[in-house]
Amino acid sequence: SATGADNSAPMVGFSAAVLDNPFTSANVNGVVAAVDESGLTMLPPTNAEGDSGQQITDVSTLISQNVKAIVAIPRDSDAIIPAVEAANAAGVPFITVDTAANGGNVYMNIRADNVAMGKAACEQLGAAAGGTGTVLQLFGPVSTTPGIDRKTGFEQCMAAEFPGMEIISKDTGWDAAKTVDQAQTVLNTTEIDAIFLASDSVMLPGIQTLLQGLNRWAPQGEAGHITTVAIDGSAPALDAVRAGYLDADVSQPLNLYAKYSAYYVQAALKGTTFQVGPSDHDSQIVEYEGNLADMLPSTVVTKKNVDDETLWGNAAK
Amino acid sequence: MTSTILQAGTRPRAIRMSPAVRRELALVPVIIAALIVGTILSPTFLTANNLLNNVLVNSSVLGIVVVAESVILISGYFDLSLESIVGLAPMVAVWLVLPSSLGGSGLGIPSWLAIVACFAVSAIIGAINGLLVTKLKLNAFIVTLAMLTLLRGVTTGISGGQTLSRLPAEFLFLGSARPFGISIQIWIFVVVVIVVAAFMQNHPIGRKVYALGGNQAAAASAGIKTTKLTIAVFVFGALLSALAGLMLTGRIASVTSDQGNGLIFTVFAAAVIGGISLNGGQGTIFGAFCGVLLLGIIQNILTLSRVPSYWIAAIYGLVILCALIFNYLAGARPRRNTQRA
Amino acid sequence: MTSTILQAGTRPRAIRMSPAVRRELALVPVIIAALIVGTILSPTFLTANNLLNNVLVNSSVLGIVVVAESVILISGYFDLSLESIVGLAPMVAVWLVLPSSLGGSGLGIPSWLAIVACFAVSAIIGAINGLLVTKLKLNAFIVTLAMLTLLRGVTTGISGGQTLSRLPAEFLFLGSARPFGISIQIWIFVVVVIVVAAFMQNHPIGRKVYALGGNQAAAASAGIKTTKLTIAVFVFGALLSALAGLMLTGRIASVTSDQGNGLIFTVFAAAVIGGISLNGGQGTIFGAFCGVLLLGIIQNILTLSRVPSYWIAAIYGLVILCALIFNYLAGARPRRNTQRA
Amino acid sequence: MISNAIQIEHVAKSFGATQALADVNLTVAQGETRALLGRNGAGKSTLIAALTGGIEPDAGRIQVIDESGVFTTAGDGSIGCVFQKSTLVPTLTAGENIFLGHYPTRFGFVDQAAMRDQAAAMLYEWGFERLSERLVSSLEPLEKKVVEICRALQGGPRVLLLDEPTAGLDAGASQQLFTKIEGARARGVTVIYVSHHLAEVFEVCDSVTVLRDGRDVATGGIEQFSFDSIVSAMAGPVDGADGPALRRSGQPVSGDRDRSSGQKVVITVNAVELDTHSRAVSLEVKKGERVGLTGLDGAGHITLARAIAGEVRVHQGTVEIDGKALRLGDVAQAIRSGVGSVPEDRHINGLVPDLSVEENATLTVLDRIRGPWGFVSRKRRRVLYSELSSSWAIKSADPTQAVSELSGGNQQKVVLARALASDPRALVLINPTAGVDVTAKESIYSSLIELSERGTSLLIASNDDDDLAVCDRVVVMYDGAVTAHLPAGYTEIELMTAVQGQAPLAPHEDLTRHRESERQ
Ligand SMILES: Nc1ncnc2c1ncn2[C@@H]1O[C@H](COP(=O)(O)OP(=O)(O)OP(=O)(O)O)[C@@H](O)[C@H]1O
Ligand SMILES: Nc1ncnc2c1ncn2[C@@H]1O[C@H](COP(=O)(O)OP(=O)(O)OP(=O)(O)O)[C@@H](O)[C@H]1O
Ligand SMILES: [Mg+2]
Ligand SMILES: [Mg+2]
Repeated sequence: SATGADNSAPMVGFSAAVLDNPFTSANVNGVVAAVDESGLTMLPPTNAEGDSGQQITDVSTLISQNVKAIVAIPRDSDAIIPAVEAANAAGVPFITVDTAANGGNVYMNIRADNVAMGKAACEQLGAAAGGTGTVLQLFGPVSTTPGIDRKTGFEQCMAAEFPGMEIISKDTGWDAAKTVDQAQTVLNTTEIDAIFLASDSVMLPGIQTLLQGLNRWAPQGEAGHITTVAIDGSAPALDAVRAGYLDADVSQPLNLYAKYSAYYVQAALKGTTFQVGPSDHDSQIVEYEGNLADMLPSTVVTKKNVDDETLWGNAAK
Repeated sequence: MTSTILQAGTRPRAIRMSPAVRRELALVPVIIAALIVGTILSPTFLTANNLLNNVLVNSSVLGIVVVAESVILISGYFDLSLESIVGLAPMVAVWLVLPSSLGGSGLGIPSWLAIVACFAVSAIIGAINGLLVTKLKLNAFIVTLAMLTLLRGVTTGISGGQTLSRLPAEFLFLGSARPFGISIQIWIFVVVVIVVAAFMQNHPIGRKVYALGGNQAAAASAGIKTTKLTIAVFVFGALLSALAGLMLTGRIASVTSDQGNGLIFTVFAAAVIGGISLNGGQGTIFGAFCGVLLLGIIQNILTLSRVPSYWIAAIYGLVILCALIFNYLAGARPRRNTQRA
Repeated sequence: MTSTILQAGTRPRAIRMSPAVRRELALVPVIIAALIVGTILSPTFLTANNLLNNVLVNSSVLGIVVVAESVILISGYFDLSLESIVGLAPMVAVWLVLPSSLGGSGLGIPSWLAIVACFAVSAIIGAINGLLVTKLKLNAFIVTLAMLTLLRGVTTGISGGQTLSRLPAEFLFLGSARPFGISIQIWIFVVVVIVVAAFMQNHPIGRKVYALGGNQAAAASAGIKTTKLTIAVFVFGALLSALAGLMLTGRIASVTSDQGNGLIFTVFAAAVIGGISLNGGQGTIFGAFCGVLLLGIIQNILTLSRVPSYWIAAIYGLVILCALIFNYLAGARPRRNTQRA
Repeated sequence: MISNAIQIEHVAKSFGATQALADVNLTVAQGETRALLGRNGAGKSTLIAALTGGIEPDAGRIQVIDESGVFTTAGDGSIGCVFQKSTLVPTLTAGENIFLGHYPTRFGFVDQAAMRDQAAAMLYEWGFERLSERLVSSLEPLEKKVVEICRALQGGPRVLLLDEPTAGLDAGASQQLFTKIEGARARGVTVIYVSHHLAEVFEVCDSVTVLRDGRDVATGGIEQFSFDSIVSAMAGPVDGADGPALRRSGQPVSGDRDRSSGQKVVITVNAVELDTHSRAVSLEVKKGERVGLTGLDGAGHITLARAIAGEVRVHQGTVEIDGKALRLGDVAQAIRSGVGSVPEDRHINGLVPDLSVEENATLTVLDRIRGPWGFVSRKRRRVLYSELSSSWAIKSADPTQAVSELSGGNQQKVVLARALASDPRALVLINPTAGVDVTAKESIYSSLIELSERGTSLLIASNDDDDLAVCDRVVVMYDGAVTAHLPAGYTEIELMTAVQGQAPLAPHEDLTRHRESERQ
């Protein structure tokens, strides 16, 4: 072609929902690098800028370019279905990462269980706080799958295991400034014993500054420490765990997302099929919304395992 | 010896295109240039499949809102809340239909009735906007901005932030039907453009909208009922946006609670690049259609080309800025645009 | 017996407030009402701690952009791109400073130089906006909209979508310093308001900005250099927005690639509720300050009140709409605001 | 029996504290042409607006009656109106403006061809052949006015309301309008005619009503009135507070005409070519001299005046003040060099409506009234404004009142004050008395004379004979070049001929003579 794709390797398309979100962009970069490394040609990721309709067009445009497989981070699990169906009609295998598709024929959903992450965070937080007091939950918008799932997992577990704890929940819109606004108002007016951050990559730096201003940024064991647990496992969060400011962090399997995206793309090109059951890499393949999902394990990070090389936050450094 | 008056009448004057036509045609060479660039950059660009299914289908929803906004802009007003109607209208309709187990109201209202209801709600919103800007003479920008915030909030409130899916067939029809092998979205878009363009160009009501936007006082003194007409224009815009919302829902086979968010910026860009003046009274629906096409083509080229993804948005903004400057250099710029936004 | 002209001069006239003052004071009872509502709804509301550290700190960044936008609006123009400068300016500064391992440029430029550079970049952006609206006479709304898209794109492009954190202390200072026990953000906000208000009210340049916005042609024929003044106003707005961006970065101790997105809508709402006219030439910085306070108080009450989060946005929109209508009923509406958005 | 076409009983209307109409009673017979006269702010335009339904009176009854029944609105096309303020849609063509809101239709859609042809035919009668397809925003003021008049006449209205219709028209077009009015009267159309030019009233009207302070104070057949009786009815019982005694329109002022001989030259225009194809213009104005500058619409006299004021650049040539060249297109530098100017239209570039009276009056000298710290000194501003307002007799409630709340005449005085705030040596005035009533006009003239006698050079660019009558001499331009220098004492015929470019007289000559003879 005119752009000089003299590479005869099969082309793979990537459709991203957004690119201005740190977690997604780390995810995108990892997957692109892994697929390229595996000897395939990855087209530059398309960016739907948060618009589900645009994402359908992006997938359709990728299909027009005769890609052999499509990897997507859907904007919305339901709204992506027409795109999956279009890929099915064109015979292009469709792989989703992080967010699943709730319909169509998906070759594999590569994901971690966000409900389980919320639950793990709840268990860590409840145990560290001793099951009493007031917890400030800074959650992601429920219009996003990770937002709703982490919130659900956290709240269900709280109700079941730590009924003595009161929860104040504030929507952060996955927005750093809004997080600080909301948290500041609550922390300044209410006695808070614990904080749950649904995403450390968005929220932690601002919360740290805020707590420092309130003289509440203290490591475990020191006076004024607020029990804090977060999800994501970004590098600054691992540092905070190391120093004891964060009691625990649930690290997403971002390195595994990248690795197994490449793995499943290769498998799809070969025509391999998978069954429900344990995978060959310490995870469970389950049926999820009518398709197969490889539930990659997320890791609960505490001081004990914070230096684990396989954590993506450590690799990113 | 002749008087000045006679002179003015007889002074030689080249055969000239009306400024409106000139402004419209200004975009045609740009579109052709974009087509050539696209063809060079990507072999898949100039195929019927790409142009129809990627460029046009993707432009249809945007395009219908652009038509709606253009009519409102021509009337001399502004409506930012149209993007929130794109989200709210289908949310209301689907919510009325779906059982509560799927996030709906559980009222089990038949689809056709729910669709009628969502158009009715949209019409009421348009009428409220129209009343606030005419009767209370509030500034349209700020009123519709507040309305936008309110309606987005209501959409989130109704759905509890969830996406509603598993829609009845009536809702999917607008996304999946392909009469004569071409998506129904394109058919609707083209029909809307042709009908509204003909109406605005040649129907007395359309001409009155131009008069209203060009000089409200003059329109009023010519016996045009400006208040009623303004309200009608807002209602019309809201109804078209509701249609666009239902079409978008048909495409994505669901209603998301952020549906339409951010759309209005692109709507304004397309309308203005297409020659619609933000000062009212100027521009044509055909011009706006060209603006939509151009943006759709650029978007498509950027997707097909191998521009690094993180820079696509920047390039898109740059291209729009260049298109505006080009519009100016082509003499297509609305004349009295000295100051006011 | 007197002539009509004399009558006009001598007719009894109650001691009257200037319309500007009346418009400003219109907001004071609303603010008091909001304070009362807040006190009733939440016991923690009416405490110095809450009002200072929550309401004011959370309003400071917004407030400075509102001041910037107000000056531009008073001059008769519009600038949507300010919100993108809130994102771009700190991104540029931090990127210049940080090593590439942390997502920066690796150039290792000292912080103070990087901050100077980011103000310089912002000034250039403001100057480009100003040139496009004066020299090319492009519509400010659409030019700054395209600029917004472009700058947002550049911010994403520079950062590769990442959040840059682990900032040098210079950047954190603006978020954490507390001279005399009160956040530096409040100090900066209050100083900016006082200085800009005094300048706009009493300095020749400020008065020229009012004249420019009130009637550009009359200002020009009174010997005011309207082109230079307009460019200066855009540059000033961009510089203040860069300051606001650095303050926001200080607060969140990081720069996100979507920093500032969506801010501009709230900025316009605050300015207009505070009595700044979108038609130019009307409104005061003190009024805009009241608008910021009111929105901050409402936001605070909504956060304290434990309204379900799905409905907060809707209530917020409704409150803004009501404030606008109240403004109208209080006779605070700018007079000649008949039509144009 | 002749029925009354217009019947107005006890109509009142207030705008806030201003009572525009107090108690107006008026009946106009079918086919009558009635002059409606009064000073600025007397309520004429308000009454016209009430007749068209544009405003709702607070009290009283208005009826407009057809031969066949009752109709009351302009909306149905039976009332044609030329408003004082332009009511055209600039973004539409002249043709569409003529048919605004009342389009010829075919199958429910606008019949564009019919509209175009009919509009072209109407405009052709005024000598404009290709106007109907052009956008109104691209038209000259004269052409716009003609379009407005055509719109009023379109559709054969039974009642014609004309509010200062000749403002902006030249002599030829005015005559054409009078012919139209004559024709309409012959068809039984009822006309209300508002004008500040009393000569016109004597030419076209059957009867007169004078409004004062929102009341009808005098009504009768035209033959019952003289120039002086109309003026005194307009002004009311005189209390002498409003300036010098009235002069008859067009009558030159007395005074020492040689006052400026031997004085040094202040304004020098050196071989200025306004655009690429116009000839060079040279001109001098001496210290204390009053020079008029006139011509037909588009002759270039307004452009030349604007160039001297620094508002526009010219193709070629220089302008000097006291021997120093001005940088054209730079108003600030012109002001610093000692030029003050009164712009063409106070609404467009004379005033900032929302700013206070005192701020408008001192806008040109903001940098000179600074106090410590470089801020504007309110005290110095007030002192300066007090001087200006007393020398121009500006009537405002207080100096901080918004200038938009003043009457037109007072607004014009604020513009004059603004021009003088910088204490200029040379004053360029464009249409300085536009829209100002007779009395206010006289007080402006006496102030201007006093100013020139104290040594300020005046250049008055105007189409108003009264403005020119104040001047020591009049320079006439035609098509971008000077065609005549007329010393004071010229005859009206001399002026008319010069304005027409000294070419053989056109058919209008007859009309002009006709007008002259009628006046005698
Ligand atoms: N919209 C308005 N708001 C406030 N006052 C008004 C308004 N319209 C007219 N007026 C006032 O009503 C009075 C009558 O005004 P009107 O325009 O009828 O005078 P006029 O006789 O037409 O004067 P002119 O000869 O200057 O045209 C004036 O004092 C005027 O200021
Ligand atoms: N908005 C207003 N509020 C209060 N008074 C007003 C207002 N507008 C006008 N006036 C009053 O109306 C009178 C002047 O109005 P206006 O400008 O219509 O006069 P005019 O002579 O008809 O002007 P023009 O010659 O420009 O048409 C003044 O007495 C002024 O105080
Ligand atoms: Mg008037
Ligand atoms: Mg009048």
